[in-house]
Amino acid sequence: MLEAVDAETADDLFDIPPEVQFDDEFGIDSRTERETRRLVRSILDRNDELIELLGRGHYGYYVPSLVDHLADRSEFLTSYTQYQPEVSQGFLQVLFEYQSLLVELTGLEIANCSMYDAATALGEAATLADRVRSVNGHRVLVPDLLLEGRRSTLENYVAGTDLEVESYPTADANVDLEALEDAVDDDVVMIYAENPTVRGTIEEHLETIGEITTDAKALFALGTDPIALSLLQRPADVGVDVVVGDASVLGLPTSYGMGLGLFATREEYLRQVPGRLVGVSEDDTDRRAYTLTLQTREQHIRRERATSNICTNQAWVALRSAIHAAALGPNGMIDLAKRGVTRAESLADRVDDVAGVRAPVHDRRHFREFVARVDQPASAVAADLEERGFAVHVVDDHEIQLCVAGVPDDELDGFVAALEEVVR
Amino acid sequence: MLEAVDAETADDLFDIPPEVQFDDEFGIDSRTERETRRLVRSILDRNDELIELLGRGHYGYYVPSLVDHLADRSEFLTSYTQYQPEVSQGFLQVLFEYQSLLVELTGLEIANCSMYDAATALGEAATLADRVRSVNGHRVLVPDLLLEGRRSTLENYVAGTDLEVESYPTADANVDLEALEDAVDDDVVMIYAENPTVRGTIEEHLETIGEITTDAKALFALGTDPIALSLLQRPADVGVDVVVGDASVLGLPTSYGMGLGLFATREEYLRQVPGRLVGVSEDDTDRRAYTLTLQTREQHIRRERATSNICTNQAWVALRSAIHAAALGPNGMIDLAKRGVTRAESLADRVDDVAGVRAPVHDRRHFREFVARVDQPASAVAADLEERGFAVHVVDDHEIQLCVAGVPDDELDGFVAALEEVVR
Amino acid sequence: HYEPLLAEKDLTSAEIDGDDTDSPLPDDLTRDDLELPALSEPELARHYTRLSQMIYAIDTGPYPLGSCTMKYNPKFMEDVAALPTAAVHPDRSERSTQGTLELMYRLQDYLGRIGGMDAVTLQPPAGAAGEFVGIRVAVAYHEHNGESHRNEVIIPESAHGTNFATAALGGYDVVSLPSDDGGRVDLEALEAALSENTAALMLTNPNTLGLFERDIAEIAEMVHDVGGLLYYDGANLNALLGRARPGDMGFDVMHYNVHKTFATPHGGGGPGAGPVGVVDELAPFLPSPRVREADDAESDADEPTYELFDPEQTIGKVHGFQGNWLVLVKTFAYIARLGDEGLTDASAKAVLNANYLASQIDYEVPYGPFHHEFVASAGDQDAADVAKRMLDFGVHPPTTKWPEIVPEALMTEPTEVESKATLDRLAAAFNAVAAEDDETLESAPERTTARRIDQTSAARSPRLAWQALDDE
Amino acid sequence: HYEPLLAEKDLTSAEIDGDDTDSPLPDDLTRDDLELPALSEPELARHYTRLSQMIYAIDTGPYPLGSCTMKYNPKFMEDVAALPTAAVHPDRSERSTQGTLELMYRLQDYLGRIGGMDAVTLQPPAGAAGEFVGIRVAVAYHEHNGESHRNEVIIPESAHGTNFATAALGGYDVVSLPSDDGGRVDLEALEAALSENTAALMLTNPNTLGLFERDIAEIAEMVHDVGGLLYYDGANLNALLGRARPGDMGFDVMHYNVHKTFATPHGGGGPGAGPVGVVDELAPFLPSPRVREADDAESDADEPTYELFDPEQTIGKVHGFQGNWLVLVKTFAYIARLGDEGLTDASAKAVLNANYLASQIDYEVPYGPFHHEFVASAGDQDAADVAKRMLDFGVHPPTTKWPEIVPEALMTEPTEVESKATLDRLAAAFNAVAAEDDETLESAPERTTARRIDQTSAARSPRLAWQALDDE
Repeated sequence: MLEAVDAETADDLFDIPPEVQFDDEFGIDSRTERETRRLVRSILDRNDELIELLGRGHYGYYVPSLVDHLADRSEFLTSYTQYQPEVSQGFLQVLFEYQSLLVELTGLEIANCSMYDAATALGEAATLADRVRSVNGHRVLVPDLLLEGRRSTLENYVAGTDLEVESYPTADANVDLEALEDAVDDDVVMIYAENPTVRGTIEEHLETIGEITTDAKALFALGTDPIALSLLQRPADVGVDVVVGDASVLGLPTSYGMGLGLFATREEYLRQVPGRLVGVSEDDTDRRAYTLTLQTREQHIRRERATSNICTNQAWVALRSAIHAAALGPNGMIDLAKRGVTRAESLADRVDDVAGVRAPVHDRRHFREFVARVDQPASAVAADLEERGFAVHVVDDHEIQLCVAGVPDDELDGFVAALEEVVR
Repeated sequence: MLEAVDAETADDLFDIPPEVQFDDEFGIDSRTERETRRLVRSILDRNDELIELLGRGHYGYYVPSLVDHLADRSEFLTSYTQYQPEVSQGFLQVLFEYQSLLVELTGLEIANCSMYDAATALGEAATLADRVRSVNGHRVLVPDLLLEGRRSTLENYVAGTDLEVESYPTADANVDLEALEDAVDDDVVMIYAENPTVRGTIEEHLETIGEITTDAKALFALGTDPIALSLLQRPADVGVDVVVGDASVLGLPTSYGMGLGLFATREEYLRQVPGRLVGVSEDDTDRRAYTLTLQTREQHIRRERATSNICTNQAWVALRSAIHAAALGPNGMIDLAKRGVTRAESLADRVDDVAGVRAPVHDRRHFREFVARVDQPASAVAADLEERGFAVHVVDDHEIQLCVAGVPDDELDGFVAALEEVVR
Repeated sequence: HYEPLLAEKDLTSAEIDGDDTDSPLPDDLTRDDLELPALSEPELARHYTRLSQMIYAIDTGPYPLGSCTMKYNPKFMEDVAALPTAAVHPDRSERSTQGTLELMYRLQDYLGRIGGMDAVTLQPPAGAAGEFVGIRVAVAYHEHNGESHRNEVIIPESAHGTNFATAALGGYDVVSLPSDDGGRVDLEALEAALSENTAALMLTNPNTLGLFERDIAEIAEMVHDVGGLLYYDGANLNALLGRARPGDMGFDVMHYNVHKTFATPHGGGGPGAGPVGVVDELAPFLPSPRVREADDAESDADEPTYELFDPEQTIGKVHGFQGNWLVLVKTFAYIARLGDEGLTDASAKAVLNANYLASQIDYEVPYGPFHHEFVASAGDQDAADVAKRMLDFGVHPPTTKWPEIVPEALMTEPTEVESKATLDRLAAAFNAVAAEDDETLESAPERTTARRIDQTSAARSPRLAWQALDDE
Repeated sequence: HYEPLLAEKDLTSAEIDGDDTDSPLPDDLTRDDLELPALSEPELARHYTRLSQMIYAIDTGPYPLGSCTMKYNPKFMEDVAALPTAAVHPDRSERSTQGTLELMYRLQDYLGRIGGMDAVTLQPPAGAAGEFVGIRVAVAYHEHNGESHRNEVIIPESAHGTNFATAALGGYDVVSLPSDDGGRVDLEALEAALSENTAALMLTNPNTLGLFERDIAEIAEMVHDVGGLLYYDGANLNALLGRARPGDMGFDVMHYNVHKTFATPHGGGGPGAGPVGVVDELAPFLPSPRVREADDAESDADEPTYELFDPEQTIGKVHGFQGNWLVLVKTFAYIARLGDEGLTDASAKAVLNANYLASQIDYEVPYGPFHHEFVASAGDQDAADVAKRMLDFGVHPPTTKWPEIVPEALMTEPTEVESKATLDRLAAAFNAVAAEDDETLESAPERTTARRIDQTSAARSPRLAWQALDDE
């Protein structure tokens, strides 16, 4: 090979001026595969083994083994974006089916192949609103309880526009309708709400929020997820224009916040949608074939006038999510969602029975998680629980938040027992 | 469906006389997938985590990740025996390549697709000898050190023949040539030796054993494995007629003795070989195609005159073994074998330096494992080592056996330190 | 659809004592060189990935092989077998392997309950090995009773080939038993075959036609009356799960094909496992070791402890260690997942599916009522050709030309896992082929990776390794 | 090669408050029903297994996409990402997640060394997100310096589309920079483009033609002289591993495409990760949180402890949590496996492979000397047609029609993983297609799962969900 390229060594092929050549070493040891595996294992073994009653945007539902085994097939794992659809039909169909799943769940006509996560999907929703707004407004309204990661990401996304993010108040962790109405004016381009909310409450007045948004000629963006959508009100039925959220509640185990940005919207915004879309077409033999479509919206064609800068997305996580949904089926998804309600209620009841604890703090229906008030400092309670093998959220000086998603009943029993000891 | 079969319930379709119907229950709970995984995990968690310096026929070499990922592809894992070769070319080629690997390693012309393990392969070698013997003998000679599992299995295999298994003496854990010569007479149909031996010694006089066997017009069967074969004398070069052993040293991690019976022999015994064989042929378009061949030797055709009763074999383990060998390549295999020699020698040296321990007991070259003499009772030493996280063989009142295969250097360091404490 | 051999991509000869190497052993103890492919991980990944795509598997379509019970293998079973805690060496102390012993103990117990057997060994690494244990146990039992003269094993003509081969391997003479007109054991012929020389009768129930041997109680009595043992071939146990148990029918010894009944994958031919269950009377003869609860005076643990033990008159071992452990882990997981409810449901659906499929195909099904499998006849067509042609319709064909009692047999077992849609697709394939002419059948398959393969030349001039291709 | 949609196999409508269910919520808080496929595990296993077989992937063949660096993904990386200890929630205490924090800290360190950067954030979940962090950091930096007037980002014409889109998303005006005759940055044009309004210059080096920007030191000086920042697009870093570092060339901020340079799999489009490195001066603006060693007075442990911290003038977050953690684990494993030696070897082989492949093909390669990739010209042929036809030869084609500086561009990057045999196979495909006529090219591909797909009708009447197919 060297002969063919007229070089004595591969080094000769580099055309790097001496002044910028790197003649040093990184100081990184080379290792065998086995040594590397042992190294990573030894590092990660420093993570404590805890039972996590954690949620707030990232959930550890049990993922059926089927999902791992199918998604790990290397044709899925090691292929590139489907720019040559003739040899990518399998993955394109998967993404088409994923889009279809979200269409059914949201009731909206269009869902894209994925954004990075809920926070970035929210950011993209705001820039969509900026592009399609029928008013000349610049205000984006979000709940005051919005997760800091989502709020901050949103602010970064709109920093290059003339949009501004403002909070509206919540009442007992749901939207404070009166306060929202007071906050709305002609200058509002998007109102964002969540169902369930970050504190696990089920939002009761989506329809009214939809009306307020419509009256303001603004976009109604709703944050939710596929499991919640299996049971709670269908966004299309309450006037939602854009659904965002994290679809990795299906398919991905707990993974330090790694997500799958859900993005669905109305057909009228089709040409303004960010991210990849898979559509149906025909091939030369008139057989159905799938392909990435409407690529003129995207950065590799439209450059600085693209609807988003996204390129690499979360396609493989979308595959996992689609498989998990398929494994559950419609009844399984509804059941899983229902258990999110009943198990949260049941845990709240049991926790409420513990002296020195009151739960739920909010007088609402809950989905999957809820806030509990503890007489002792919440951080001390959390630290003591951690000693006993349980992780919970500290949300305020005397508030902890507990999530039942993915935690088996016997582990919840263990938690209640530990909590009793801790607050004793 | 019930309508089509004219039944009201599936129960109606069973034609079982009432007196033998089972109307009770097994008393086995049904569980969810997750519950089942937790159950099995909780049971297996009762196994202690030990560093195993164990060998004696079952070895825990590091298996590259590639092997798992490829062998777990479900087309390999969930297919049946290749009785329809037109849709099984992939697996047939794998098995053909596996056979070829063994042909190269042994120097013999024929290797089958697998027997169950080394012990059953040895049993099959004896029945082969029984079928092809040129003398009317009935004695099968095996070393006195033969592993009990192999000896007992062999005895079961020959119990239905007129063969008898007899031991010949070993000298310092190799074949005692003189004693062997004394033992041999016209009545011997097979002489079995091992290289390396069960005590890890390298057999130094294979050629002479081959001559003795030839003189006796008996079959020379050698027990070995693919890693040893990568470095040690090639069986065909020393007159071996049948190679048996456990090929799962490649490809299979420690698995409580699960194996892969290696079986290779000379071309002249082709029609007497047990087990499946894959051969090359052509299809209707004259392209190369693989197929199971010479099936008339097998039980499903030849019934009580078959060369063996084996049907289900260890094909998937053969796949794993073939991938592992391919991942190593010829240099990697030789290196791995050499390290079996050098690391065993090095550990023996270090162990010998420990007061109260002498190693190796046998004044031989060793492969992978060796016997050490301890002043204290061996069982007490082993128990104390187990307390410290190490498992060793107890082979005699004051002898332990140590194997380096698969144990990283730092763990050997830990072992030497533990041994020093234990015999102090 | 063609992938070169590894050896066609590369062959590298590595020398043991070449210039670059440094052998730790003297020349006379080593080989000279080793010539094998030296390829990179990416090249290997592609090789095996491509090869895998040239394999029909249960994960790519239905696989209705009669008596082979190709049911779907739930994925989670692989996960439990891959647990690091399952990777223990067989020579470890019992104290340090309580997990392994407990799992084996519980699996012995599960299998005993399912088969109605009193004692179980998990050691046989395959069904045929299980049969061999059964035969060896029979030998030992009869010897123990001073009845070494018993030298005959009776086997129905339609039985699996392994039955015959195993009996022969065990040193027995095989007495072949014809079927009656209904396809079942002919009681008169059985009467004639039984004698003081009968060591055992080996039987599958339902038999290979899918028919339940309704006279099983009488058969058992007849065999026992002459002092013989009744052996149950577990290949068709899937039909009976929760409905009837070999132990209750009078069988003395049986094997379980866990890769059939309990969904451990077939792996392209193996590994499987063939645990053997026996009645109390035969338990002392089972292979060593087995697992039992320890008499646990010392321990203050909540959990029982387990130990290995050698049955009193054990036949010894039929495997170097304890059999195919990883397969046993999967078996345990499958049974623990399904439980009573799932197991009973499996047999119901398996039988319903077989009956439904039979009702939808145009080929004649001469015997019945069958259970989990049926044997259709290809009639004037050649059953082997029918199979090849079915491949062209994207499905796997049934087992063909066996049992011989049905001319041009198409022995079909869809199993409980197939949906109605898949059964309909199978039926459509059967029926499309049934309507075709001989010419089409003989030239089939045409849509497969390889076209019809010449078996004769493969056997006449065997080329069994890439080394044998050198002169091509 | 056809697999029906899940919805064509089954659609089951499950009602929330139907007769059989018992909703825990009042009607007005729930939907009415959910209509989705209800299929069994075996049916799903087959569906996705079959679909997977209709995908070209790096594990089935070479994938020489310019600027995409489709290198083989070592299998063991999946194993480490699947370790149960990697599955932690982002809201856990730092005390209980020392493993995660240590790995992130060490990866930050590795990446800093490799890029010659002083501080690294791992948060951006993709390359474009990394670019966005770079742009947001530039905004914050200039604002911090009272230079909010800077509103222009200069980008070479041949740059990746994400550069333009990201700059626009960040609120900047894009100034497009033409190439010089040699395919590199035109210094005069750069001089003309630079001004007091320049916020940053975004550059790839080697550029998309594979050419090293030899004047990089001068370019850096020019940009810095007007107070701008120099941004390095990491897409082509694979060419320079161990040979040159962006930090040493004068770049102030860069992103790493770990799914390109560090072999984390592309997953059919993602997830990747786009960590960003900066020089000290920009470190205070990086996203929050980052990881650092804790000042560890309390701890008596041998090992250092790690903590999260917010950079002083942080731009905040660009992801809800900490980015694509599982991808980062794989990245760390890859770098730890290769080390100095492996990384330096990777760039050597990547460049050798590209040069060798270019030397073997019949298409003209107008610019050079190139590094890890080259851009050939299809000349009179349509590059997109060339690509389609190459599919018929069983290989994946290069990126086509970009960069536009080369007419009918075939942008080709074989990466270091391909063997000579595979490169020869690729060359043979190129050359076979080069010799073909337009008619053949236009009707290609013909050996693929789908034939040429009508893009226009897909876009004209979009059908983006199975619900949209109802009326077919």
